Amino acid sequence: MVVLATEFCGLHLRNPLMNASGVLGFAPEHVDIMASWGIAAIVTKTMTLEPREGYPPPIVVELRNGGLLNAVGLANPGVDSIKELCERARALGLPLIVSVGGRTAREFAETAARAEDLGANALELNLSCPHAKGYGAEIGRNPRLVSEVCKAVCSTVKIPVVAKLGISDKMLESAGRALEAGCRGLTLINTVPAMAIDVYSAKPVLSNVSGGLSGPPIHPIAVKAVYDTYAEYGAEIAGCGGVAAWIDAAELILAGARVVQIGTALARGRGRDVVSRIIEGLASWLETLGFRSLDEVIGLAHRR
Amino acid sequence: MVVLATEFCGLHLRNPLMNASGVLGFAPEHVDIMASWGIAAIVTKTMTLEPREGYPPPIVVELRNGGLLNAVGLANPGVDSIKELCERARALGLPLIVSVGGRTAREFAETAARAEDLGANALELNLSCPHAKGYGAEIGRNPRLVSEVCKAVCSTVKIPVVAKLGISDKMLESAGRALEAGCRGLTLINTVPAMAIDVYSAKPVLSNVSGGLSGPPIHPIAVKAVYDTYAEYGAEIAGCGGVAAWIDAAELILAGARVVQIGTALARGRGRDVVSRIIEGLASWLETLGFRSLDEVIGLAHRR
Amino acid sequence: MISARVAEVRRVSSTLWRIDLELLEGVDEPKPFTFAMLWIPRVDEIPLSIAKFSRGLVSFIFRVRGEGTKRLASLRRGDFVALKMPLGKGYAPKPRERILAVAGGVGIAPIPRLLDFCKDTGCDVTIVWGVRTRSEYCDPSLLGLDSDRVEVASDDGSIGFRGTAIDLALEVLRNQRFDTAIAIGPKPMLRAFCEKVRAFAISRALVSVETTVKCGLGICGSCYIKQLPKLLCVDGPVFDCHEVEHFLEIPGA
Amino acid sequence: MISARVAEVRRVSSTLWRIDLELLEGVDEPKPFTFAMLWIPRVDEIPLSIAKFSRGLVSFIFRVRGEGTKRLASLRRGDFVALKMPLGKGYAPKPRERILAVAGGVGIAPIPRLLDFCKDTGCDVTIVWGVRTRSEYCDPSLLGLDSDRVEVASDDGSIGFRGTAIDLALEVLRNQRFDTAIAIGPKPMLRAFCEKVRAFAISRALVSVETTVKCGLGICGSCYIKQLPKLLCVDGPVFDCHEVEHFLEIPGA
Ligand SMILES: Cc1cc2nc3c(=O)[nH]c(=O)nc-3n(C[C@H](O)[C@H](O)[C@H](O)COP(=O)(O)OP(=O)(O)OC[C@H]3O[C@@H](n4cnc5c(N)ncnc54)[C@H](O)[C@@H]3O)c2cc1C
Ligand SMILES: Cc1cc2nc3c(=O)[nH]c(=O)nc-3n(C[C@H](O)[C@H](O)[C@H](O)COP(=O)(O)OP(=O)(O)OC[C@H]3O[C@@H](n4cnc5c(N)ncnc54)[C@H](O)[C@@H]3O)c2cc1C
Ligand SMILES: Cc1cc2nc3c(=O)[nH]c(=O)nc-3n(C[C@H](O)[C@H](O)[C@H](O)COP(=O)(O)O)c2cc1C
Ligand SMILES: Cc1cc2nc3c(=O)[nH]c(=O)nc-3n(C[C@H](O)[C@H](O)[C@H](O)COP(=O)(O)O)c2cc1C
Ligand code: FES
Ligand code: FES
Repeated sequence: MVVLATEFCGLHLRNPLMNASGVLGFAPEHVDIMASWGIAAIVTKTMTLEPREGYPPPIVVELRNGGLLNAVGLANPGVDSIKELCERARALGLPLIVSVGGRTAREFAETAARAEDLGANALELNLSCPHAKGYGAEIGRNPRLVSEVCKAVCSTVKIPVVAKLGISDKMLESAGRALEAGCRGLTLINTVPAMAIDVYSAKPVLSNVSGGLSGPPIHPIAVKAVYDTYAEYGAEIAGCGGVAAWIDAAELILAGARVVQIGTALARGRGRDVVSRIIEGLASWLETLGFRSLDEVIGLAHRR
Repeated sequence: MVVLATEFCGLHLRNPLMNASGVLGFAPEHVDIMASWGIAAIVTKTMTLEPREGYPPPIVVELRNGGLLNAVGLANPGVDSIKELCERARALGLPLIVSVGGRTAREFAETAARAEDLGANALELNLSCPHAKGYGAEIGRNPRLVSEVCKAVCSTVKIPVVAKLGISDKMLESAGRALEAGCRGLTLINTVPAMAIDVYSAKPVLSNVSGGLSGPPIHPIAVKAVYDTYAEYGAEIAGCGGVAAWIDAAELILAGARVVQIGTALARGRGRDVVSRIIEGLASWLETLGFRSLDEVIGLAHRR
Repeated sequence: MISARVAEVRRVSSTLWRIDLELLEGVDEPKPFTFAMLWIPRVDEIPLSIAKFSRGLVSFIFRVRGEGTKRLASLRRGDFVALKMPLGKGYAPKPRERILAVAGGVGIAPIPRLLDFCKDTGCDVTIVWGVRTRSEYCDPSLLGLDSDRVEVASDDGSIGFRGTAIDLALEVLRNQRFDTAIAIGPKPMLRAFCEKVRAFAISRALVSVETTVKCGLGICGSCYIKQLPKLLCVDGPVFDCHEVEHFLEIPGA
Repeated sequence: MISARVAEVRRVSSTLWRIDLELLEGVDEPKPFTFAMLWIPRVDEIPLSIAKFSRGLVSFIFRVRGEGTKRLASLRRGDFVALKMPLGKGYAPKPRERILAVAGGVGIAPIPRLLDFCKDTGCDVTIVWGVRTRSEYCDPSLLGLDSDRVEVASDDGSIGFRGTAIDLALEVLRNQRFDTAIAIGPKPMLRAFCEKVRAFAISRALVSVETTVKCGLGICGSCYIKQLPKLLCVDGPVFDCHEVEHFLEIPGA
């Protein structure tokens, strides 16, 4: 039998799959639903210090190209709500990674400290949300700010910290700064800035006009981001972007991902199916190739 | 009847469709094939001063997500070869836009001058090829270099010059610089950096390891690029990226595109079909909405 | 999203409106009690039960509550909207199933589709519709409902039975046997329904509930049901009474 | 690309190799004379005619020319490759069509698939295969070809008819009637074929040609045919003799 259990930034995981932040993840009921999917760890919706309303609908639309476009606006009940989530996850024996958002290094650090106090097992810093002004992408594509935020957080908390970045001209440099600043790993990538217009009403569809593209369309973009970053730093990477089947996960793992996050593919109630098929697929893939554990193939595409 | 004829940077076009650079476009035989598709103007493969071999195969692969991944490496027979292309296009009554590539402002200007001499009707400066080192994206994401190249070219030739940009943190700024420097319009967008790994051999598929993603996956990214750029500059834009059906073209036009380029969708011999369906689709769409010409809907999504 | 063109918007009672949309693309046949997210361009996107459906035409029945439904009522023939549909599991009765459907106010919305479905598949529906007063009522045919199948109650007795929809439903339950009873309407009504229906020998007591539906795609999490590992937009909006016990206790409509 | 695993690589004559691949995914049934782009990871991607095809198994017959084919010959059972296939229009004879197929050297590659196709659809094929000398020849069964259907010629007469494939083909043409004659082999052979076949009453004279195939997807333009508005990878590799008149004049193999 093939071993799919792995470790990511000090967390012991029974398989390499977790949800991507923003799929449910802010209510205890969500934790129950997500646990039933069979993922090895739960990532919360990005939490800010104070609750945020987010944008009015439409916030998510399906596109003709098989992708999803979203601008949720970081709606979340505030970091204090993670208390209940942590309790529920602990009861289920699942590590809980709290995604943390903020506008300044200070806000990040404060929120992170709160999350640690309330029981988070690890933190993922959302430095890459492409549509919530001031949160996210403005930080991620500025290596200096990335460094600042990561330093502030990593010097405040003891639990492992992962920096989540999106694609940008400075992605590689930002990744380096995050690691230097003390982050244990990276999550790559977030959604890609995009937009949809309804051709009959001639209006942008999202209430926020533009948003972030996710799902299969961005998978090859994520593969490159993971590959390039692994080549440069050999870091622990959570690969994310367009994973819907085992082969998508396998590609990210070969590129250098140690674990894989799934977002869009979990929509419409397909979570359990998608996760179990990916796990089965990865196991039989490793068997076909003659490997005994997932760890043996992480970053294998870099070998000459 | 609905009027689909339009003007782009001074070129009179019988419909708003052209091929995207890199689909055929370097041999007179290609001009014949492309003319038979029904497009209104022909864009050549990016031409450099000297011929270039390009990368060895695999240079183009189809992806599971419906997109195409390519790293052709700007293979081209050199700018002098456009003489024959111009003659063939002229005989067919089709404007020929020569895509120009280079590493320095001087190389661009020299190649551009040659192209003008040999009969090009307009030029498209490829400032955005994501995989040919030194050519393309390194320039496009550096507004200062964009300015330099565009000034050098625009002060050398009299025919209209269009700057082709890809997505980058600096896309908007680069677009502004190109227009300031004298470019009559913009082509948005080029392919998006991406990669594919074969999960059985555990090797990158393209000989160049990574390449550019095109086709339906990037369409919503192109829509945003066109929308943002049109909002900022109201420029003449050739929208490009993932257009496969009339509705894709319509979205780009509503976002602000005056003409639409088609790349990936023309592959596998589907050119004639794809082009005629898009033309029919656009005409009946305008009728449904009660417009009489395409010009009336350019950028309509910006209206409150 | 599926594009659609407004064919007609019509006020059918003091509180109810009906909008008919011509679909510009094909969609899957919606089961009863499934719903749509209806996008009114640059205004809002709101969940509405699918009231009628036939080749290329879909209708909704709604009450004007806030900005979204107000703007919906002011759309004109030829205006464009777009839909995500059908959403949710809904509730598809089995052939020969005997169903009591109890609707309060605008809760009548999904009932025409239920009746049409049962006509096609051979289940049997008795409908109880409660309104507060006569003006809120309209001839069921205006809703696309076969009128002789509807028993009406009004709180003030200005039309039909005097009393709530639940009062009338209990009357009906005393006299007739059903396999399933399903209720849709304001929360207090659903609470009363779940409580009182227990006294009867019915296989399934169901309610169609409302939560905040922000995406309709099972991803944003806004539509979760208190203390239940289910999402309304994926698994609902119809649940067993016992599943939504905690949810129905939350105050509000 | 379709992933595939090497089942067997075998040298079948002094110049010819055969490789059998087990496909890991389903593909469309290839018509005769269609081809594949075969990717040898991190080495090359090369066009090869589809020689045999049956549920889950595809075979190629090739000559070692340069680095790509050399590495292909050195693959081992269990190695992974990937394919774009089937590519091109190929040539699918009609039922009852009487075909003369003339192959020079490795031009024999697509012939087993042609024969299999005709067995299924009821066309009739006569095969002429020319080799330079006996060592280049192999028993057609090693190629998956029914041996009694193959007439062999060798330049030096060391096996079969003494003379070129064209010489033998002309002999056959004098004695038998055909609807179609198709040739595949080096350019000089194809030139001779197109020239000489004109003397016979044949509806169609076809040749399968080679160009540089860089993408196989009809987008890069490398495979265009001189003075013909067609692409080999989309419309070919089989063309009417008169279509490739200018192409065949270009010097080279
Ligand atoms: C699955 C489902 C099906 C529905 N089907 C129908 C239908 O067929 N016909 C119909 O008229 N309505 C239906 N609704 C309710 C409908 O979605 C709301 O009336 C509508 O969203 C209100 O939008 P608005 O912009 O007009 O009002 P808003 O400005 O959003 O709200 C106006 C007032 O109504 C209250 N309100 C809004 N939505 C709800 C809700 N879901 N539950 C309780 N109170 C609410 C608000 O709190 C506020 O007080 C359904 C809801 C769901 C979840
Ligand atoms: C549609 C098509 C079907 C083909 N089918 C087969 C087949 O079934 N079996 C087979 O053995 N070969 C076939 N070929 C030719 C085959 O593709 C080449 O032999 C192969 O690409 C050589 O690769 P290489 O790396 O070994 O040689 P390279 O290093 O690429 O070349 C070695 C030598 O061969 C010459 N050469 C390479 N390719 C060609 C060509 N296409 N035409 C003329 N000269 C060439 C080169 O110029 C060089 O001199 C086919 C080609 C095409 C276009
Ligand atoms: C509806 C939605 C909401 C999201 N919210 C967040 C979020 O709050 N924080 C975050 O870091 N990423 C968020 N993302 C991005 C995802 O975590 C993920 O990076 C992205 O969707 C790519 O993965 P996928 O293609 O598997 O969906 C969200 C994505 C979607 C689709
Ligand atoms: C095989 C291929 C080759 C390309 N070559 C060029 C090129 O030479 N110059 C250029 O500016 N763009 C080139 N492109 C990019 C296209 O012109 C276009 O910007 C991109 O493919 C997006 O459009 P599409 O999605 O319609 O293909 C190439 C694209 C492909 C797929
Ligand atoms: S409304 Fe978003 S998950 Fe149900
Ligand atoms: S090989 Fe690229 S177009 Fe035919």
